[in-house]
Amino acid sequence: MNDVVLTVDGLEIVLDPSGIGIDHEVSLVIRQGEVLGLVGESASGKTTAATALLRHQRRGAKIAGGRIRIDGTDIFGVSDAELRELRGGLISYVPQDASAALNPALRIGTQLTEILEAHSFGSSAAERRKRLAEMMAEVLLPSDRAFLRRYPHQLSGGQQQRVAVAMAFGCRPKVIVLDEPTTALDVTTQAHVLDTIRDLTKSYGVAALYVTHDLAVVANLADRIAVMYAGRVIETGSKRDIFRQALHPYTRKLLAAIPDLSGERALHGIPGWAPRPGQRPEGCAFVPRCDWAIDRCREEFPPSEGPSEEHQTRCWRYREVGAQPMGGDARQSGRDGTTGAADQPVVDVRQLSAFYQRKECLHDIFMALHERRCLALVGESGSGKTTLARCIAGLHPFKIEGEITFRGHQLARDSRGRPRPVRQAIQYVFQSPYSSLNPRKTVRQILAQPLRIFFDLDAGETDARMAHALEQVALDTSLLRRYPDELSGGERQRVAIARALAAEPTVLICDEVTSSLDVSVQAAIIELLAQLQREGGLSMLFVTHNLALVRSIAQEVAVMSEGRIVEFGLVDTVLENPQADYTRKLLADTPTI
Amino acid sequence: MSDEIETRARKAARRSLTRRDFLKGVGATGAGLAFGPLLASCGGEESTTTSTAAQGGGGGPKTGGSLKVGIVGGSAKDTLDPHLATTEPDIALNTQLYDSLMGWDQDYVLKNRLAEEVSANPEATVWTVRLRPDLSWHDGKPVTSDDVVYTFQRIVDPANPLSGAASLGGLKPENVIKVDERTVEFRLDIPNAILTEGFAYRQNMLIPVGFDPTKPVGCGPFKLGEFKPGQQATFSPFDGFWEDGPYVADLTIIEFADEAARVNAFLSDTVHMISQLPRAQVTVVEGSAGHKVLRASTGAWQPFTMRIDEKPYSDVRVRQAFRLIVDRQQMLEQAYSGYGWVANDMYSPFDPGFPKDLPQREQDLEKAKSLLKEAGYADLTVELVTSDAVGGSAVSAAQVFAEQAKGAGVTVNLNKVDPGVFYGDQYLTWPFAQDFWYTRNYLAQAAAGTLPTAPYNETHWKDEEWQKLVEEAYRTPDDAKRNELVAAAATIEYERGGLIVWAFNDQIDAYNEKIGGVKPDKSGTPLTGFRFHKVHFA
Amino acid sequence: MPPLLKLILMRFGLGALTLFLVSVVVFAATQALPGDTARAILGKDATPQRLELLRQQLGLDKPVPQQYWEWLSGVAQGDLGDSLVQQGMSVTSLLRDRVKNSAALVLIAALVSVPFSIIIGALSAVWRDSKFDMTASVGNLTLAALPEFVIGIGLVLVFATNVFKVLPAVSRLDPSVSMFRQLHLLILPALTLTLAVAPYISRILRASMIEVLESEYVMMARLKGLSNHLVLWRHALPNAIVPTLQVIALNLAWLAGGVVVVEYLFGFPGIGQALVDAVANRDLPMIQALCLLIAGVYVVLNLMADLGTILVSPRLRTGLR
Amino acid sequence: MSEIRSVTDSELVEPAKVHGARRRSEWVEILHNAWGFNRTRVGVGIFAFILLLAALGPFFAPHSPTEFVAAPFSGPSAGTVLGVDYIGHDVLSRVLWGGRTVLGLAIAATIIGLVLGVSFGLIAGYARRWLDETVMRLLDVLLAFPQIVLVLLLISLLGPKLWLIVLMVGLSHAPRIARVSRAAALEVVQRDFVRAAEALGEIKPRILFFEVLPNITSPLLVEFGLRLTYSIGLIAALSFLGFGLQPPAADWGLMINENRIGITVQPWAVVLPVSLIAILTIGTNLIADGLGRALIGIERESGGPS
Repeated sequence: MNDVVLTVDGLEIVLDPSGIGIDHEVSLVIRQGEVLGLVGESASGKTTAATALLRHQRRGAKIAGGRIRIDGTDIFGVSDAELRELRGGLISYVPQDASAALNPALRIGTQLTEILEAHSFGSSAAERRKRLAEMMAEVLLPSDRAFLRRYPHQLSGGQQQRVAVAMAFGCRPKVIVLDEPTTALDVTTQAHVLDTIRDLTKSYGVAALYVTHDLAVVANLADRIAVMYAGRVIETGSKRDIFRQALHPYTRKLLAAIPDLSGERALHGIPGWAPRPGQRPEGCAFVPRCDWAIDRCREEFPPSEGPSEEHQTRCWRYREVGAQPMGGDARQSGRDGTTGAADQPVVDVRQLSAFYQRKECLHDIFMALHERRCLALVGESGSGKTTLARCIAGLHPFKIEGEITFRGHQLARDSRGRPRPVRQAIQYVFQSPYSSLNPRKTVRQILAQPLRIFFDLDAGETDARMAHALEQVALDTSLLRRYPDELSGGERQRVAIARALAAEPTVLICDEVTSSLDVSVQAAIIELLAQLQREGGLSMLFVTHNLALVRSIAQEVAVMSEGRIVEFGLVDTVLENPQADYTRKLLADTPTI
Repeated sequence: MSDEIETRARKAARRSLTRRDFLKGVGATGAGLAFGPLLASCGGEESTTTSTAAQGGGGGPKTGGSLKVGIVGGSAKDTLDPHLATTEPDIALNTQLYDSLMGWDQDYVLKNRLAEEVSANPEATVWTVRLRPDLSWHDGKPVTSDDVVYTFQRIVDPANPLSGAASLGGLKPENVIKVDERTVEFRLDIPNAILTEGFAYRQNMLIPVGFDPTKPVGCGPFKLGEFKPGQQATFSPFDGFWEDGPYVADLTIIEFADEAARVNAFLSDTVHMISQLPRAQVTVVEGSAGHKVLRASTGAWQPFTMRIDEKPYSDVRVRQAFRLIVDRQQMLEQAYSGYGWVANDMYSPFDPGFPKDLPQREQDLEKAKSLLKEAGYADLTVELVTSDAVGGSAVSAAQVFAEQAKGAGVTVNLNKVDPGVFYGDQYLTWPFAQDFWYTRNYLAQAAAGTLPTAPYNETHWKDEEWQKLVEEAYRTPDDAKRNELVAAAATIEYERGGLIVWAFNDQIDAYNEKIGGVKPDKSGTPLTGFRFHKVHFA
Repeated sequence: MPPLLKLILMRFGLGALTLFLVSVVVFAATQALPGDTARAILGKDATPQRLELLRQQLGLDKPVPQQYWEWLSGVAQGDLGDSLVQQGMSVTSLLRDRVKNSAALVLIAALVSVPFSIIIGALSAVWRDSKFDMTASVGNLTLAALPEFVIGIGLVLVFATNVFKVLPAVSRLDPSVSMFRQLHLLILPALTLTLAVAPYISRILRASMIEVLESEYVMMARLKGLSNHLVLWRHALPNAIVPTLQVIALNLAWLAGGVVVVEYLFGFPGIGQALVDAVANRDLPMIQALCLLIAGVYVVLNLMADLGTILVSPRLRTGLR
Repeated sequence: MSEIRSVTDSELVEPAKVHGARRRSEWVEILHNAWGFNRTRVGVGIFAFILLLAALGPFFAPHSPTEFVAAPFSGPSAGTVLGVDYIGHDVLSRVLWGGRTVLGLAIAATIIGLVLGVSFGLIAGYARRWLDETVMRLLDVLLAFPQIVLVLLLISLLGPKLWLIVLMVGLSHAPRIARVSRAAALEVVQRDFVRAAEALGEIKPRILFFEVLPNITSPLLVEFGLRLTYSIGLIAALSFLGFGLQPPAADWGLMINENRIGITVQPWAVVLPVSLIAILTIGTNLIADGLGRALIGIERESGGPS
């Protein structure tokens, strides 16, 4: 244990004026050269705990108790001046979004140099210049004067993140805190940045805390994993322990919710939602979503126990849970019916080019969506997948060329120009349910809109249809009186889907519908959509950047890059035997468990 | 003497002098201040400040000292051409430089000035004027009948008649005839018994042959020093002046656009006298050691004007009722802060023919109501057009009238319009409005405001019986006879006229105790009628 | 064309367009005035022949676009026509001194209020929720609420008439004396303007500074272990000032309007006073000139703020959006 | 991307209402939260006081506002507690009568400004492109005139009529309100529920009125408070300049104008209306500030994922 660099002991963080707890009894240990993955869904308190390692809290939160030692120094016990020495020197931080964390008014050279200056790293300006060149080399960025004179906005997202990484490693710290540093990046860029981080931590023997919501990322990077739920660390263990023999029901469910590129595991959502600070029940906060819960769980939070000192969990029934085998049913539901011969296409896109303002952004697209099929449209951000989906939905505000037909009828560019039956037949579900539901309308008003526009119904029938739509998405009619703000993210997306279903569409276009949701919720939505498509006989266009999801839902896949479709075919064929280089690269970069 | 001032003032109002409105803004209470010299205010009760007493000591007045006077307004347009003078600064400046054949003294009595003798034939068609001997201009040349002929021919030049022409009723240039070096004859086509008033008119001051306003040469008490239009002018005494004085060694007239600045300059002894003391400041000045208020009763007035050819005022009973509505004493106290004296629906109180024995009209709401009812206007609502252009106190008076009219069941809606509107196209067409006039004798006033030919007949007054009387009076050189005719005409207006003449306002100025020779001037011209040659240090 | 130059030219173009439209509005508005300019000039003396002659002289018989064009080209040459009220005087000559006076007044107010309010705003943000911040906040809120004439009358009551009598209640400059010898006359009006403007600038600076202080990059700067001094002055303040530039420009432009009431209140011989007089007297050429001048000040200040923003924010300066 | 980032921020969000009981609509929420600030309460207290004074004052006025009770500028005495004004009206009575116009006109002008401004702003924000450009460019031109100058320009054209002044003050607010509502609308228009309504083929007026407008009420609420403050100041300033209400109307702004000359002799006639205008504008500004703070608070709260 002598190589332990960082110990966190009983950390308590609360909201400032109210005193409501965010994090409780957080205890962690990281050794030299080790990467600890801190995993949790939204509102689990992971970022709050991570910044506490630098004795920093955002406004509105404060550290209320516990102890943090870094390399023997109690960081709560040092003066402000000493703390400044520690920050950036002994322990450094890589932010989630480098584009926001780099000062837009300062050149990156200045921002990189100042950390060296602040910690008197190197005894002369020349030495610091040398170190700066090294730092840039470490993150595979050029270190010429012209590059260093750039402002942050003149760099790409990946470059910005590398600058942030370089900065964090600049003074050779002992501990580095990485706060979801790749969440904002495309998979390809993410893969490169992760590689860089991995190399640097290993080569400098830095102890790293890697905060993320993405277990798949951790699987590739971390040595050990700590899982947080509702402000508590509920399981810690080596990567192997966690993936092979998770002891906490939450960890297990979380793993089951991760989409699997190989298609060997079925996808399972976790019902319900994670409680936010202030709404957490007594006892174990996971109880409402847990299949194993017993009365004791509701009354008392269990102590940290486990089969070994390394593998600890906080569950009264961890032995029984651990005794269950991991993993589950193999085949994926979405792939049923893949084999049937394709019917006439419902939507046929021919030689489509689309423009953003005056610039062409989609080139020469041919694509067909067949009856009762789900087509996954995959691509990185900026590949044009959403634009294509919107062209089909009649939502693209700029010029398009070529033709889109629906059951043989040419479609107008603008949905307003399309006849009512067509508007009704093609429904669109938006990426973010936080944006696609009018916060000033109740669920009832939201669902009533398509019914009013497309059908001439009396009040009773309207109510019946609304009830039916909610039932289809597994929601209760009691939600009708609610406003979107009163719903969880998953519920909102279900309402958005219900709105689309209320129009009784033939074609459902789902645009990244799960990307703003937690994995546990994402899995549930995917399950729901797959079921609806299968049982409702819908034709579905499923747009996503996450290749891993494709197996779970689609029968056909189109891969897009830079405004073109680079590969098109049956899911199994494409994923198992990709033809295009781009597809291959995408497959390689997608993190998997 | 002052009808031309009014004409000019109205024009000025119409064009709305910037400065004037500035004052208006500074204090609505400032009443007639806006019009500077023109709008006098007057003391109904006897003037409290007997300024004459202050310097009345034995022996002759002391000479020497620099007199500084603060007056209202002034602009880049200030002129030193006496025949074009319009504003208070114009008149103040020109009064120092020039003089006229005749003039009103401080008790509003017509006196000879440059004229030694003025006489007329019995028909009042030929007037003979003889100049005083030994008069001289500032440049030393003697004042001769040539100058008189030049002056009056310039004023009545038909190609470009100047403001004074109207006061000389029908005089033609070729009829001004030099008789000898000191004597001039004025031959009129139509009789004019009051041509003397024209000689006293301030815009008819004498100028030398070949007059150049940029190098002003006059025969007044002071010679011009430095002149900055809109700011100030300095003067030095003219030794050859015919009357006593000037006593001071030099004179500076400073123009203040701003009321408060003027008062401050006075209270801080930067200037010795100021014109147009705001009524609100009277108590301040009275309470301040060494400073005195100069309050002069005048014959200036701000009537309500009812058009007798417009309903409902075409009914004489309505006009009578409206006159009975007015509680003159209250109006005087509220609108003029008491600085004035109650009037009796007739103008020209200083005219020898003014009927003093007619009963004072008092408020009688019951009678007013019954008159209105008789006339069929029981629930009358009328609009009273008022404006700051008439003077700030006019708006106040209008408010008082509106309030008093409630008692007679008459609703009076005030329509306060901008100066430019009031004296704009609709001037003289307002059915019920206000106006202002300065001290003037009856016939001159009638010629300006009540005769059908008068340029400012606001009430559209037309009455054959009255008109005959007035026209006859014009032709009557005999004073007693003319006074009888005037009295008869005034009585007709008292009974059925369209004017509500409710008060004559005081002129309120202020002066420093250090100076003497200051006397209230009934004409309404501020500061001893601007006769600064009479002022001396105590 | 380099993007930066293009951006700057575009701003200039927009400014010129706005100015042009302003001139159209001013001209159209005054043209729409009911009534007859010629009659307004001649007043009661008007005879049909003289009216006709004057209309010809004034060009009132020409088509409106031509009148506009002639007016505009006159304006471009500094000829704003003659005052209707002070006849024979050109608007330009009447306004010359007044513009100088107002400019001095506004300049003094700006030179005092801008640095003062920036300091107050920055300190309030840094010492957020401290006593200082609370006091400044209440003070700002109060002053921002008060109409400028209320502030002015308050100052007059306190410093000139009823409490202390240390400063003149009226600021009538003597045109024959240099302004520097009459600076005491400018104290109260300038103070009124300062108090009316400062709260806006300091509030916006406080808000923008707080936003910046809560930004990721300031957090990052702290987590890098930089000294407070560096964090505040290198990382925070420059970013906080940028959005404030516009507000400063707006407020300086507002001063040009604020002088209307303040000059009237203090009898200060500037353009504001001139505008009130001109409106009361319907002196059209004067109103046209003043409105154009004040709107021009706004457009120019805005343009300067735009250019300033471009120059101090790298994102705009390097032209990459 | 912002959605993802905000997930972590949401850890810090106060547990307001999310999955709890029925939540009130947002503006009620804002009012409620605003009430939590002392300043709002003081502001509301002041506003209520002035409102009551204006509404009920006339019933308590010892005299009619146009009645003459003493010699001009007489100081306080038994019958006239605060003395009389330049013409002899009772100062107290005029003060009690004089709030109605200030408040009434200011509120009317603000509403007019709001209606005009919101209409322009919504149309510009939703239409975008050339219509947006045109509308905003024209409003920019109006914006180039300081409000008081704009109103004076219009007065010089049409004369100081009361309804006109209200309209003009409203109009002078319009470009500023239009900017605020356009900015708010632009943000809303980009959200997907508007796209969703468009995809369904909803007609434009319904989209503007039912989708966009309800989402910008909160900033408009704050704007209303702010504009009301300025309306009061502007209308009082116009009366003060002599272009507003005309005598014999009892109006605080006019009172200041009329009695300023007597400030040393009878200060009450000036001090009282000035003070009342001052505290009224302070009151409305405090309310606006409280609302603004509440709005920022709410935005931060629900700003979680949106």
